[in-house]
Amino acid sequence: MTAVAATPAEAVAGIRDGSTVLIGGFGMAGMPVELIDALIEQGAGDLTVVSNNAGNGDTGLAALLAAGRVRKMICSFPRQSDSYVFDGLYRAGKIELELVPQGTLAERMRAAGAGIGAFYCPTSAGTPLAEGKETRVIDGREYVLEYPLRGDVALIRAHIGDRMGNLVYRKTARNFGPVMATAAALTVVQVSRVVEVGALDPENVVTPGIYVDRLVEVGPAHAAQQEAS
Amino acid sequence: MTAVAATPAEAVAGIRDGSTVLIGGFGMAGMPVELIDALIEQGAGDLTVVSNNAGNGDTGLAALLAAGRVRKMICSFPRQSDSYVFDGLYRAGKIELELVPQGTLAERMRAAGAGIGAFYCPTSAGTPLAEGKETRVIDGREYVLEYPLRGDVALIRAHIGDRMGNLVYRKTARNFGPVMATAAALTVVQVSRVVEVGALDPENVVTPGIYVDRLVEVGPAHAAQQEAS
Amino acid sequence: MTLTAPSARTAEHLGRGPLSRDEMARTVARDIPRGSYVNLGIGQPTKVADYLDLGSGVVLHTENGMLGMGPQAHGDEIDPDLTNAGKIPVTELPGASYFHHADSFAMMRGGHLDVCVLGAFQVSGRGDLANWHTGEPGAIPAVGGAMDLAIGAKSVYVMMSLFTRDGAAKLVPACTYPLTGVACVDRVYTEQATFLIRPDGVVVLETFGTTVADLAARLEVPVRRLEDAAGA
Amino acid sequence: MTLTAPSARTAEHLGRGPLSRDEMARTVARDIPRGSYVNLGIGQPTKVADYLDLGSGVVLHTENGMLGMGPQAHGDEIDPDLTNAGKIPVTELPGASYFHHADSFAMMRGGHLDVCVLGAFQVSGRGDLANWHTGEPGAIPAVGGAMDLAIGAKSVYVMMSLFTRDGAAKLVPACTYPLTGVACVDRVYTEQATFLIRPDGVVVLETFGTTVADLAARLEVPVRRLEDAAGA
Repeated sequence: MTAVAATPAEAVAGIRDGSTVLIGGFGMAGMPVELIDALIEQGAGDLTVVSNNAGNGDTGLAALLAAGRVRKMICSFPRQSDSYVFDGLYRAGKIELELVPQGTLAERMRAAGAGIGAFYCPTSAGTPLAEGKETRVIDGREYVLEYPLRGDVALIRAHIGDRMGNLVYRKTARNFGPVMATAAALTVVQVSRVVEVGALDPENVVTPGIYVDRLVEVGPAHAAQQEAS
Repeated sequence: MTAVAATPAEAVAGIRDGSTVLIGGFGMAGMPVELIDALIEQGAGDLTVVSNNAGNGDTGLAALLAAGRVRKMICSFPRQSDSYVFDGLYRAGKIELELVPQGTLAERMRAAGAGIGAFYCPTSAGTPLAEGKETRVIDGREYVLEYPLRGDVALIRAHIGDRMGNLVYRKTARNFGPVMATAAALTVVQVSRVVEVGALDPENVVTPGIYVDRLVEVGPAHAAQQEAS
Repeated sequence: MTLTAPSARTAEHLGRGPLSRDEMARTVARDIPRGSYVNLGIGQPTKVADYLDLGSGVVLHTENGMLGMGPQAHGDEIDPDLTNAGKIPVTELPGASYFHHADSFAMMRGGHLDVCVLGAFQVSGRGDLANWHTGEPGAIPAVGGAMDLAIGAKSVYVMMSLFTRDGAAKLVPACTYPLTGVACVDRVYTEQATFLIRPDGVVVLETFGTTVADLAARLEVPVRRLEDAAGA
Repeated sequence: MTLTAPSARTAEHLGRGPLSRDEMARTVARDIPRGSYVNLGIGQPTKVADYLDLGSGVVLHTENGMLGMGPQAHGDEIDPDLTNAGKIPVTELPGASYFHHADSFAMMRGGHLDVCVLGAFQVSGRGDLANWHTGEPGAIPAVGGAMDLAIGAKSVYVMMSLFTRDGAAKLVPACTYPLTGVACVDRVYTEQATFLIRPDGVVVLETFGTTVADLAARLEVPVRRLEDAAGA
């Protein structure tokens, strides 16, 4: 059952030290900045964070990294023009990195949400990222055995949510949100707007409310979104 | 690239004897009756058909079975109150049956469309449907190794399609359509209406046109749909 | 599921006969917590919906791709594109959502449904379920989504009569029919009693028109009173 | 891909110098069939979009969840919720669709994209690709979607300079950089020549300002003229 929280602080209450936290977004598109800020305030540390990138600039995930709360990053693409916070921590040996191909990252979280025990994936076969992993040739092609990636918590951003937790997203800000929502024990979602039950067309719901534990309205993320919403 | 066919006959042209044909629908909801009728007319035989059920009454899949074109059914739930055509063939030893749990049927087709080589599935572990299959205990739970299920052809019904093949469905008639569309070498779709490119909201497309090879307009399937469309 | 605190005692309702089918459905409905996501199997479990307060936050899932399923459709409401798992026309409630079959079964297999209610031929004392195939020669097997539900839902409730027409118990030490799932059943609702399947054995939650002692005498699987069982 | 009929001859364009970056992009664009679904990797391959007639039915995929991507957005068109894989703001064309990351990579891994165009550090004569990591100590590795694209697209085209600034060939007998994918590259577009990677070896499709003989002398991997190669 979805609870509508009054504030981001209420939405992230109870997250514990040592948690694995799935954080949505591809770069800044879809990144739940207000929830991350609330998590920094809340104080949980020693976190393992799963996110496509390892932070941009000084806000959002980068701010969480800068606050020293993250023990390990699991991501596909840490190195970017503005990933200097992560870069510094990594070079100083202050953060662990598990590099996962982007599609495998998504599929491992999907497997966690879908009750799949493991899957044979062609991606990375024959490359250094397959080292130490079990492989199998199926129909003449080599596959790497990959395991589910679960979160204790998922923090994601969607566009509009109804009070039952049904979500729609906006353009490429959809990215990892729907997958992460299925893969965590506690899914926390920030949306631009919370609407009444019945306001979303059932044909167009992207994430059904069953996957959403807590929902909080934070207003539009930027001007373009305000116009479109 | 999606071709818009003028008739169901044109849409099913070239389907060969011995093909594996994925047929959408859950009971009659989402069943591509016009495409199946055209396939009967077209004449391909010795088919392996993958569909949730094994035909209802005398139309659609049941008519294809009655025409003697199907060598083997792969389905989850053949036995129904109105599955007398299949029942008769099965009891007479005139058709093979591979029974697959419904979720495993969907997931095997998803794996085919998603490039997954095989997956460990908890469903059917310890039951007769797991006999002869490889199993593995992962984190204390037993899983059965399941392989992708590919179609040479998929025949599905959607609600509206644009000329690029983007599709939306209607209510629970969506069922297997989106999954089958990804799992076949040739995906053929009947829709109530074909609309111009740009008429569907990109946020609400369920099956992107990349999965659709041929599209044909057949008009609404029934009165209720006509009103709603 | 706070109904059965370890300190509680088995309730023996003796001033009455066994439950009717409607009473069984109401009993199951009573035990489904507010706000649960629930799948009701085809057949007898469908009747549970009549006793759920869908306005109170219980949301029904149907395996053929929907959350927020409403009551059966009648007359002009009937839409062939909107059916439940039993192919019966149903309605849509506010807050509903549609999804395809792979997503629907990912939801089931992934452990996101709180409760499913299934019929059964047999349940064993360790919670093995047999409900898809009688194993008779000549019978056409059909499994549908039964195996997915059995292993997927957080709590699996079975509704069945406790004995066959021939008087054979359906709650058994080990299933003789082909299995649907292993050690997956949490509760068994019958007309004579409700049973909890616990790691340490079968416990009787309540009886209707009979006693625990009488049931114990008629069943081959050992059953205990709640107050005699270890806290679960 | 009827451009390279087995009977064709390698074209040596000698009355000119090597291709400019824009000419390389135009050359790649020319070889992408109408109606193809195409993914352009970040960096140099992005430029290919400038020479594709998106109105003619080529549809661009971006790994972060979109088909029907339009040109880069400018000014008021910029929407932070609509970017390409390089996080650059882009636009949406009619007929576009959005989907989540698991669906986007299922599309890639499942072999549904007709062509992807990637940059590279090295390509081997059997089509091994190295484009994600220099292997230098201290370098922070990042793979993104490169491995998924390398093994997923029906045809993988590489765009790269043929030699490093130090003059080392990047088309090599075996990659010395960490691999992105094994035997996955179909074509290599460089400023000096376009190469086909075939099961039986490397074939030169055309040269720009140089000859096949000259290239053969400068490369360690054996290359042949189209007319000397077996039909592929």
